[in-house]
Amino acid sequence: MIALLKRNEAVWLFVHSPAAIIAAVVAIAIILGAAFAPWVALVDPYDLSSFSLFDGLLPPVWEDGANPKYLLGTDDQGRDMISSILYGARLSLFIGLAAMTIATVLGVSLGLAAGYYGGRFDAIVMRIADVQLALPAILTALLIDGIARGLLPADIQQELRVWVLTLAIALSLWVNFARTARASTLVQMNKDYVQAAIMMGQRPIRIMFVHIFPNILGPLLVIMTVDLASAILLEATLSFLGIGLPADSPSLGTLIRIGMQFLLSGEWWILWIPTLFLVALVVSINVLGDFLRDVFNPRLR
Amino acid sequence: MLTIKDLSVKFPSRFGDVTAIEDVDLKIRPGEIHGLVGESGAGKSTVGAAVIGLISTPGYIAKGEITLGDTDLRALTPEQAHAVRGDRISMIFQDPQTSLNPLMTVEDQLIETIQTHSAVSYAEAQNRAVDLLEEIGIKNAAERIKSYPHQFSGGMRQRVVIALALCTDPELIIADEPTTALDVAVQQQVLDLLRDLADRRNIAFLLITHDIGVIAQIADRVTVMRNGKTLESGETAQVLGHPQHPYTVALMDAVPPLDHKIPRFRLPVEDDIAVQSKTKGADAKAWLLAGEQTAPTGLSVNNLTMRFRGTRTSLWQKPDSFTALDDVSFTVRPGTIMGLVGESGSGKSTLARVLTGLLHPSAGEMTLGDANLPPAKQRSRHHPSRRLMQMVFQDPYSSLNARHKIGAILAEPLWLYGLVNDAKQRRALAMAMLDLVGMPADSIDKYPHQFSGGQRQRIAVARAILARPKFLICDEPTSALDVSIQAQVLNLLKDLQATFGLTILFITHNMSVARQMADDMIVLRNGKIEETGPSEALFSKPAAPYTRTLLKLTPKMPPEWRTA
Amino acid sequence: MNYSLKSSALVCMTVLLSSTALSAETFRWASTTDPQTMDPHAVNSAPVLSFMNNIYEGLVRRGKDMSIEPSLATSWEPLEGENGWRFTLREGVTFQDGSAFTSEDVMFSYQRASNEAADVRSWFAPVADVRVVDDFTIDFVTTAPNPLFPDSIANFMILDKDWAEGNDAALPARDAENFATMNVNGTGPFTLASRDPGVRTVLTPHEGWWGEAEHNVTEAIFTPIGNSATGLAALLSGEIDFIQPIPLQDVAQVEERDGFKVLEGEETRVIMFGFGHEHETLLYSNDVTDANPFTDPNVRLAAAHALDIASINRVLFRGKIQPASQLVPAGISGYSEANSDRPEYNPDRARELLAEAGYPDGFSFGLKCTNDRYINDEALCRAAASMFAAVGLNAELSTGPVRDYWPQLREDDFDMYLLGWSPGTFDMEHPIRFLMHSQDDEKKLGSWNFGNYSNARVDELLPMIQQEIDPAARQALIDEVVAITQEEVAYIPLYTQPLIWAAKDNVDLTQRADNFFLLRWVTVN
Amino acid sequence: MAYFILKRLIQSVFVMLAVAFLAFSLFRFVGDPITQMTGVETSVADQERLREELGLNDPFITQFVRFTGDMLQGDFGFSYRTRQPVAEMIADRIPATLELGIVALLISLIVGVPAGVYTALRPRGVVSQTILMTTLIGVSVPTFVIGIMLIFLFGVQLGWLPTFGRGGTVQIGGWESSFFTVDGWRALILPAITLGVYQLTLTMRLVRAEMMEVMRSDYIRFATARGVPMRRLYFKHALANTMIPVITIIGLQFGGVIAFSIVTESVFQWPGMGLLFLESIRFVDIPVMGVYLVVIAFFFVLVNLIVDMLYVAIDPRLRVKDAA
Repeated sequence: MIALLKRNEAVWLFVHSPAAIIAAVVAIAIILGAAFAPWVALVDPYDLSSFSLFDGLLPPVWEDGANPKYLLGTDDQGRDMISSILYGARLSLFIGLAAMTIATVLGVSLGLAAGYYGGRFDAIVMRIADVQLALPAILTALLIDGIARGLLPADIQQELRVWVLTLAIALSLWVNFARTARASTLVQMNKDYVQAAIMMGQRPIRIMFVHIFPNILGPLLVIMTVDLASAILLEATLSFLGIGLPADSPSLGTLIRIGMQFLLSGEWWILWIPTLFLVALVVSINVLGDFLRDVFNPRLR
Repeated sequence: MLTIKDLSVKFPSRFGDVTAIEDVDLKIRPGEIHGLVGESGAGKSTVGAAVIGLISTPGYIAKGEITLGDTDLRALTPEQAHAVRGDRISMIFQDPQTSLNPLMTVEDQLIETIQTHSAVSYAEAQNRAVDLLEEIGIKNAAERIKSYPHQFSGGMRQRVVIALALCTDPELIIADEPTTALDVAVQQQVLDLLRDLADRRNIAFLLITHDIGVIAQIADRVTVMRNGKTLESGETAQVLGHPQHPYTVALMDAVPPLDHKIPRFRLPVEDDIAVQSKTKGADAKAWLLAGEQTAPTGLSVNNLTMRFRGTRTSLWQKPDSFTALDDVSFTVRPGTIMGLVGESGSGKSTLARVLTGLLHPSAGEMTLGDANLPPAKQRSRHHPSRRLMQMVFQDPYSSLNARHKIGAILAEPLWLYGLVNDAKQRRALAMAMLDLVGMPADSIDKYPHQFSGGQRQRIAVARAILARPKFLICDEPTSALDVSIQAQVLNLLKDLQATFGLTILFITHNMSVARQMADDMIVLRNGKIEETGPSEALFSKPAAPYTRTLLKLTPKMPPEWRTA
Repeated sequence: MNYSLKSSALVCMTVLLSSTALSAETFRWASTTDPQTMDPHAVNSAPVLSFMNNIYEGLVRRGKDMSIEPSLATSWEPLEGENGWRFTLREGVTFQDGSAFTSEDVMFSYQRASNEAADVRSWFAPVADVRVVDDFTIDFVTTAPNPLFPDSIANFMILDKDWAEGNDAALPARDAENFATMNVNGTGPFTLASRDPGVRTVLTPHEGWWGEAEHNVTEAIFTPIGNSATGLAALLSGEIDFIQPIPLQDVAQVEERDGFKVLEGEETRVIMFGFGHEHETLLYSNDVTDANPFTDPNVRLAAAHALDIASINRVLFRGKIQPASQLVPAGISGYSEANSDRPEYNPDRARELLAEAGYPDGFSFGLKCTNDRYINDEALCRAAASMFAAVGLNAELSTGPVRDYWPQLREDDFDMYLLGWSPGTFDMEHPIRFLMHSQDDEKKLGSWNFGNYSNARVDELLPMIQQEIDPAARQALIDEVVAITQEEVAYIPLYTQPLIWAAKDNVDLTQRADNFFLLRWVTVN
Repeated sequence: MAYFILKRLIQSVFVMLAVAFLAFSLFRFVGDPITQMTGVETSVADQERLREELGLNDPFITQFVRFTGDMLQGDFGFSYRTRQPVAEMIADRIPATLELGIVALLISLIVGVPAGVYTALRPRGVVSQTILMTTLIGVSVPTFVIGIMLIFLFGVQLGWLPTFGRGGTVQIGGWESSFFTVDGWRALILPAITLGVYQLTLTMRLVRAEMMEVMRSDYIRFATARGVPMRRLYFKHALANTMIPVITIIGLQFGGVIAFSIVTESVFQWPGMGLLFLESIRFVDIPVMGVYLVVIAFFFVLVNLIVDMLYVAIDPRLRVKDAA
């Protein structure tokens, strides 16, 4: 009975939280759309021959002068807004997920090890974390961007642009994971099951990843969702500052940056539709994060 | 004065309302200490919360009456109820460490409470606060009152808590496990204080506790609860001395006596693990016995010292060091149980951690059987002692990895020590072992949180035994358990020790438990051995003054109550 | 196709002064960049030179229509018997600190501006010697006949010798600031009242200015606003009176609102694509790795035919650009009327040409572009890439900020690239010297000819053009260069970039084709 | 106590040096300053000479040692772009950024803390849910979009507030402040809100979570059982305990606020360090970029030192060590 209760706790909570359901539906719709963009989208923004400047600046269907082929209109290049957004979300989600994954792996490994070994290793990791914290996200991204420019040969820079940006975002997020993982590990270190494992002579790697890690997963999952949202926003901000992605591989952030030029010009859809989309995506991820937080910390309900 | 009639409290949940307490009746007279006793989950704390109106959300009183004097407590508005709190009813919580606001001085907290309930000037409130602290036995109160809670020791802090509960001169104080977190010596002082307050000030106490010894010592009347219902109520001597309800009888049977040793606890039939089928358990037993047919292994410790370096607080001053173990030497005879008793901070747990290699001693030697037992830093992960010495921890909630299935937990020693290399065999053996410790075989695919504390402790014991150890360290294995569960686990340990010829170091703060388990005894205080020797001799003729004090302070029941 | 010259295209857009009663007015304006320094010799960049023209003056200056007119020199004539020019200086001119202007100041300023520490020294490369004749006469001797020399020094500004030397600013600041970085003493119509770099610069009229004030500004406050949306908001909310430039997609919005007007003109900057003429192979191709198709003029012509300037104009530039046939816009001196046709948009012809050249399926190549240098540069390149793709020219587009761009071009790291060129001397000779002559480090020729387009005849023609005094003969020489480079498609000139300024209705000002904004032509009504 | 502070100081110095090293080594790759420093017509030879003069051809280590050494002697070098001393340029801009950051932080505290308390005490109320949802949307909209929207709403359409810059400022002993003029305050409102929105949400959610945690603690239950008035219970007992973790996070975030002001400053043309930094990136003004990073790190370190001391002020447990 208790088992059943516990196991279905998350499901039950989910079914009874309209916000979480709506958020999940929105997030899944966007993720699916993004994942299947090549099959769903009308044009491929990467294929320059699939669209034409002739179709540029067409408004959404409900406005005068629209072409019904383009439901949400086209941008200044003649690209279908829906297609751009789907591909943009694809790229944004990719960067967000990849950055979050890198940050998680890096941060959790360092945090776990710092909490487990303590002492000097812990001190070194925490000082590195301090240095990272002293270099806020935007600056980290600028630095990584700069170093990539300097070190990589120009011909592969363009291709690696996405990865450089991903790495930059990941580096500005890992501290969060490291600090949380460390704090949680320190709590777990005092638990007898860890002491028992140490006493039995198990390998430290096994203790860290097989024993401790599953027990600190809860708070980490919450951070992962929150950081996925901030990674997507950070990418948008960096693109706004002109250190994000180039216009020919448009993420949602790049689309918004381009759209900013049309803020006053009357072609409102070029700015506001991607913005709305980004906000919907980030809000739903954040709502899901909130939901997870509630699941893992029932006392806050 | 306080009358509870037909009280039911329910907690709504998605499966409908869960009844926490049902049809509870209770009466307390002024100056009476009324014990409310029961094991965890009995609903005793909910009764206290209902009286003071602090049932945690979303619980609610479904029916019943609560009257204090002429006041119907249920009829009060929230504001009126809040005014009654502190003024007429007050409360003492279990843990003095957490029940005081760490950021406010004791004075501030006292004065704020006094001024809330009576229109007195600040200076007057201050005087009253100082007087009160002196009354409850805090010396130099005028000065100490300026301190923050963390500047008091545990016992003193609980006195401050009592002072806070007392400062508005309430008619009724609800004391929820007021001594559970305290050492015996302090417990005794606090109990004396409560008795004194009841007698002198004519304050009624609702004393909620799981400790029958405490009830026996100071309660005038007692009510026994189980599963949200009151089973029995009456004069303490009547209820405990001549229990009528079978549950009360069983409960009394499970209380370990201090004055003599009993071979086994008598348990109600359905609870006794000895009755379980041992068909599969026999496999496990056979496998364990088939292990090493060597003689039991003893342990000796010579001049063991453990010093902790304090945290550095000044550039020029060397940090103070703290000596947790001071030149400790003793020998555990092969195949016997050595009892190790002491209050908190005596160094018992440090000793266990040094022996198991979790802490590196500052000095001293250890020998397991014939071989030297290397200290932590020199003990490799593959040292034989890793397997030969196993440990059962105090808290069954933290000693099992919550994210691992029971099967994985039990299989771990088997593959780690290379005892069984086939995964299927490991699983079969784990199931057999579960049977041996009295657990159903389907437990193997469950997670620890699906079991009660007692069941988990059995799993923890099973894990330790599966390593085929020769030496077992039990660090307060029952202190987190209810008394009836404690009896089961102690029985189990005794059985296993007898069957497998284990040598056990049994660490406890409870003299009665120690008496039931130990062949030999060590009394530890501030890291030093006060007294050591055969158990019976030590309990009957304690040589050290400290041992005598401990024995004196341990709450005990009049011998004539014993039904056994 | 032949584009007729718009009457207002290059000739300034002047809004006539409506009143002569000039009342006291504070004038606030904004632009995207702050002048880096107040030293007119330290940095050769448009924001600095434009701004400093309000404070300092040269021997000659440009009028509203870009024509050269007397300033500190009242007249100039070629030297007799040797190459060079004699300038007769204006008498009675005083600097803003009250000291008098003489030929010594010109001599000093020449030495200062031609020093190694000065960024403007290239202006004086043709100068062999400078001689003070008397207090108000000075000779500039050039190494060769140089008919355009007076035009080329319109931005050469004169400092007061005593002031500069007295304040340890005898040379322009190089790696550290000096007095002239933050302080001024010119002869111009305005002087510096206060300066907070990057934030606010306040100018007030120079009471002792020799000229007659055409403005009614009593205080002018300049604020750099980098973000164009913010700048526009500042104008529309009335916090500034004038902004230069505004994004062209916002023109309609500003025009629609009461109380605001847009000033549109054409800049002299021509936007073009260049090629890696001397690369043996393409650097960024997936399919053609053993050759460089762009060495074939027909392939370059195919690229030119692939571009639909009319669509680019309509969608990206809202009809505000003028298609370009050559590297200077019509109206600039030396513009080749005889060669004013540009390759028309003809994708079929482009495919044919490619097939003839041996690339029936086209090929891929790398296209480099800036994204923060020219108006809509990134969008232009994306559109162009899309148009190229339609004929089989698959451009791997790479865009970046200008700070990385020039080094990449200098390292020959491109197959095709975007470039904008504004002739500093307002003469066709300028782009021939910098963009069409073969690279020649010693003679400092072809220094921005990144793809090293090289034609012996063009190289031969350049010195002839530089030295030819007769306008008709000179034009004939230039026409020949333009014809050759059009024939060989050395570059694909695209269009002339528009100049779009916006102001409140009550402000009258002059938009000069070099994008310089001069306070002395501002009236606030 | 003194030892604790000293230890933190040593750690801080380490952090600063590390940041300086990173700043310096990485910014070398941002681009070539020379092409930005010189005009179109400057010859390659002249550019090369300038490069040599600036020491850009020296080995990396030489350059770093010179950079750090000069900085330790208080010599922060000269800007490549304006030729002004970097120390002076940055110092001139610090007040603008700090005032913006502080006001943003204050907004986030003044609104965020009460909102957090409210939503913690009435977790199921309609108002609480609305606040939570609104702020969630608030953090999901990119800062630059919020900024531009505010400008066009309040600056252009309504015309209530200025759209850019700092408005009227007053010089007070070398510190240029907008706090003393109405104009200055008007100019501060929009950028501070833009910068504060994210912080506000963070603060609110943190206060809420901590407050709910604290409200469940024994000492709050005990205080309730003693009948301590509710208002006092919430604000004296619960809030004070809530603030301890909240202060840490705010301290850690303040550095982020200062850095994130880059975006806000660029949108509002706010003449702070961030704007200077952006301009410097565009011109590859390496000395300014390097010093900016070090200054940011300095603020981070400083704020965290202050947080440590605040801890000691708030929490008596850290003040003396005479517990039994």
